[in-house]
Amino acid sequence: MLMMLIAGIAVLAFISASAMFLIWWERKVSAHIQSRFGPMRVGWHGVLQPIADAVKLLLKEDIRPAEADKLVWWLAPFFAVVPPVMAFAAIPFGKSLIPKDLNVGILYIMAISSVCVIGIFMAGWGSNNKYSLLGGMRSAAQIVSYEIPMILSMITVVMHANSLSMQKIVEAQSRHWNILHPNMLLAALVYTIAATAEVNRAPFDIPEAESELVAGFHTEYSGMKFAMFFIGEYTNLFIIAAISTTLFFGGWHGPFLPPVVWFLSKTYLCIFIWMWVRWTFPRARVDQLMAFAWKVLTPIAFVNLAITGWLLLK
Amino acid sequence: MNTSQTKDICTEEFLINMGPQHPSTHGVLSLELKLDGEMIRDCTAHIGYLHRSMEKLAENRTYTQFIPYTDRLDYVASMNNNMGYVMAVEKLLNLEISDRAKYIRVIAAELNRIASHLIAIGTFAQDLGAFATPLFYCFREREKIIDIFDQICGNRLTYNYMRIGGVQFDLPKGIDEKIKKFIKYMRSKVDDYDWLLTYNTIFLARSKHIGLLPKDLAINYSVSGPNLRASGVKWDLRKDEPYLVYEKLEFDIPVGENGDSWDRYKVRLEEIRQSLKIVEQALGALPEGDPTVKIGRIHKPSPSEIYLRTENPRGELGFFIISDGSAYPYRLKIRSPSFSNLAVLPELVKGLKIADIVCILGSLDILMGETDR
Amino acid sequence: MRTNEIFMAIKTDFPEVRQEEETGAVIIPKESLLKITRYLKNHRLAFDNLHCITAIDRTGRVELAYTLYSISEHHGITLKIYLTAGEENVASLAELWKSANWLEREVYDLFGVIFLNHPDLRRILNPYDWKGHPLRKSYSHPEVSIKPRL
Amino acid sequence: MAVTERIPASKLIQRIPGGGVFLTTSENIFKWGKASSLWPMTFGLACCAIEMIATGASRFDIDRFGAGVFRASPRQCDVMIIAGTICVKMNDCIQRLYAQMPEPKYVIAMGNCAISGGIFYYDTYSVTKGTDSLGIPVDVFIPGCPPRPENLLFGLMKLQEKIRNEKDADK
Repeated sequence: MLMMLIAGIAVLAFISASAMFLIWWERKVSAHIQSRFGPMRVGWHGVLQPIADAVKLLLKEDIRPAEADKLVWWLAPFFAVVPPVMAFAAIPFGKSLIPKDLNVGILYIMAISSVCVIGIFMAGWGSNNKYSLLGGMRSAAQIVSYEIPMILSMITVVMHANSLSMQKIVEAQSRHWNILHPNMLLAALVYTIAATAEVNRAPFDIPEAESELVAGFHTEYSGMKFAMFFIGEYTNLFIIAAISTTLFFGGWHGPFLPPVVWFLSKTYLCIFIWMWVRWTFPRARVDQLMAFAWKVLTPIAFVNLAITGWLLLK
Repeated sequence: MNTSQTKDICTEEFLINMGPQHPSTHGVLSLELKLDGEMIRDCTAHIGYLHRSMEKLAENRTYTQFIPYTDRLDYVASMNNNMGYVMAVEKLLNLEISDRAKYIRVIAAELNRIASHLIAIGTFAQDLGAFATPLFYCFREREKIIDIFDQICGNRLTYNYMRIGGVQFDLPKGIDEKIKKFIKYMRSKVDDYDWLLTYNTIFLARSKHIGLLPKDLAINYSVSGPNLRASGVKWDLRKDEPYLVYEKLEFDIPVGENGDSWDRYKVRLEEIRQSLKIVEQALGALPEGDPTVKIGRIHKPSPSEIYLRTENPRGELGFFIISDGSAYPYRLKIRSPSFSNLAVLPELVKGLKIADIVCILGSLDILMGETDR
Repeated sequence: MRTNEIFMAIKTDFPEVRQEEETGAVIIPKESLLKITRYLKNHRLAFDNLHCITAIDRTGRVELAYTLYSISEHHGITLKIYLTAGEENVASLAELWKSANWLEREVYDLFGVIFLNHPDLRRILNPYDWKGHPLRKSYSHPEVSIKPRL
Repeated sequence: MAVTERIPASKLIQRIPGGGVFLTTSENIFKWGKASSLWPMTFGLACCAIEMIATGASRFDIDRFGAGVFRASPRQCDVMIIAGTICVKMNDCIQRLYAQMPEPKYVIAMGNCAISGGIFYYDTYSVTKGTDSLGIPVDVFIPGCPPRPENLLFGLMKLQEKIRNEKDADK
């Protein structure tokens, strides 16, 4: 029991540290992409900027709109933060560094991470504001339609490692990483696109579209509730990066350095790619996004599944 | 609220207010949208949130005192506004200005056209969701033009550089090397935009065939400037009614095919290249002489009325000035291009989605200071 | 096509038009506005673009100056109408040129000229509950400063 | 619509008798946090808005001071930079926006028009003469027409200074 407690506290400490680091890193990466400096004055190179943001958000007055749906409004931020934190239970950081090696690891993570769409939808409905309602509706449609290609691309990996548990998937890639197989490369591509939509980032950030819906589903949230959405988004980003490293880039496998360092460096490399994509691409429109999911990604994922099956049974 | 009833599914339209404070309404414009889900059924535009009563004010200012106010009309292309107003008053006084002043005016106006188009392209890309990166690239180039203007007339945005009968200062010493260096730098940057934005698949998917403005509808709404040329009408005042020294300079008019948002963006991008060519030729043919003004600042034109229009980056800016012999204009009407360009919006938007109205508004390149006067 | 040739072309079909001396604008009576503008639009003169409507508050009358241009024929003309002080109302050109819709609303907002059967004649620049028509010479907002005689 | 009466946030923090040392340092941390992460609202009215964007752009990067996150919804921003001429039609919109902002909020009046109506003070019927006449308390006035980006940055630093040495942290 004590071991579980220590593991839990360690994971929680890691999550908040990585969320803080990601917020700072995103602002610096986006600044340098736009040939400017980003936060500089708050601590050395703006390192204390996320802490300042957190302190300020703590002190903000918490406004609830008059006719808001009180319970739904109050619960929404928790639904946005708790699922990504729960998903950390099955992430393999190292050889034995895994909070709980579930034998249904990948299935558990997928199930949990699709719960946070309910949080966004509740935020959209609860804040009694037309813009956030539109944002909530869009997020529901988008995330549901991107679950299917994401799961299909995961199944191709599971077929290779013939086990759902994350540790076994990583061990299956001890000789060479999954990404080197051609059909795995295609699955990785489909996964990356679907994961971007899953987390409402970059070309698919229509639920909180800045230029159309003012601030999307969290228009009415201020202070700590808004910070919860902010942290939820970055923890979710870490989750999908961790899953992509475990599935395609050989988890914690690597020559000299200890496994944890390999795992974290690969994950943060994936996160950098997502940040890079976010600050360069325009946003897709709602119906183009849906058409792309159903007409392009899902067929490719099915074909890829068939090819993997044929390859394995050959 | 009509509710279309199909069997038992009942959808209801709801009213949404893209109010005066909205990230992508380019200033204080309020759009009232009647939405059926994401589909826009009807859109009415409410303007006047920046109505600063310029025309009432003009009746209490002498001709020279009104020049700084023209900077604040289309505050992104102040040089062109100054030039339009000052040429109208010169026509009223039928005053001849020195050749060097004409060339300096053309150089300043074309440089400001580039700066204005850069902002138009930057905000258009931002409205399509490429958050801030293209905008800050365009602002980085615009800062170079602003440095040139800073050196010429000492201000960043509201230049107040032109006077009735010439310009305020002569060009400073090393300015033509700086402009030549800028032209070379800008040419490579425009190719970058072509490579970065124009043929990007998401950018194309979002702006191609959105907001189709047919040729006759554009003329009927008296749309002008790049929006008209994007619909295939080859009409540019600098070529069709040449003023200053435009007939001596050789440049061509980019024209789009089917008048959608992408064409409007492409026409503006091409116009930057043409303006660079104009500035280069004008700089080469700059005559000697003294462009500054020697006559007094109080002008009392004989009672008459004139209407003069010039080619602004956003369209045709016209000044209808009626003088009654005193030092104050009796009536000064400003025909602003954004006013008519904006009138087209409700027509283009029916049946499209919210993301498209933001795209069309960005491509029409509206500026509220000029619309509301 | 100089303005006099255009004026001659109109004069032949509508004898009641006069030409203003120094500006060369064509003065037409208020009643025949719709007839003449429809004629100008569909005639080979092809005035397809109502560029702008200017209202001038002269003593005892309000002048409306319609600036018409033709993109295909590269020429333009200014029509003028004198509205005597009592009844400032004139037919709306909204169904001929769609740009007239907003231009007329602006003239109504700032001058108070009523445009008959205009699609939706409301104020456009001032708040909808604004009293008075600001650009009239008689409208003097308290803070309007008295111009020094120059 | 009268501006809703402001509830000072510090009333919620009771002073523990004798716990001075801990509280003063936390007081400083609160003030430092509020000062170094001022999220402005994208609220450009006229010419000063273009200078505000230029300040946010790459050359005069406002993000260096932690104020680069331009939030569109009034709920998530702390400072309202009124950049441009306030017209009569825009009055109650500005007051409503100010009322919607959560409590520790500050106002920067950028440009002469926001301070006193600027060059539109005389002979205009439709311009409100400055933000104060709207009943909105302004923290920093930045003169200029439009003020250069350096002025806006200096104004922001002045606001940060003001937040740092607020006496009883009533905001």
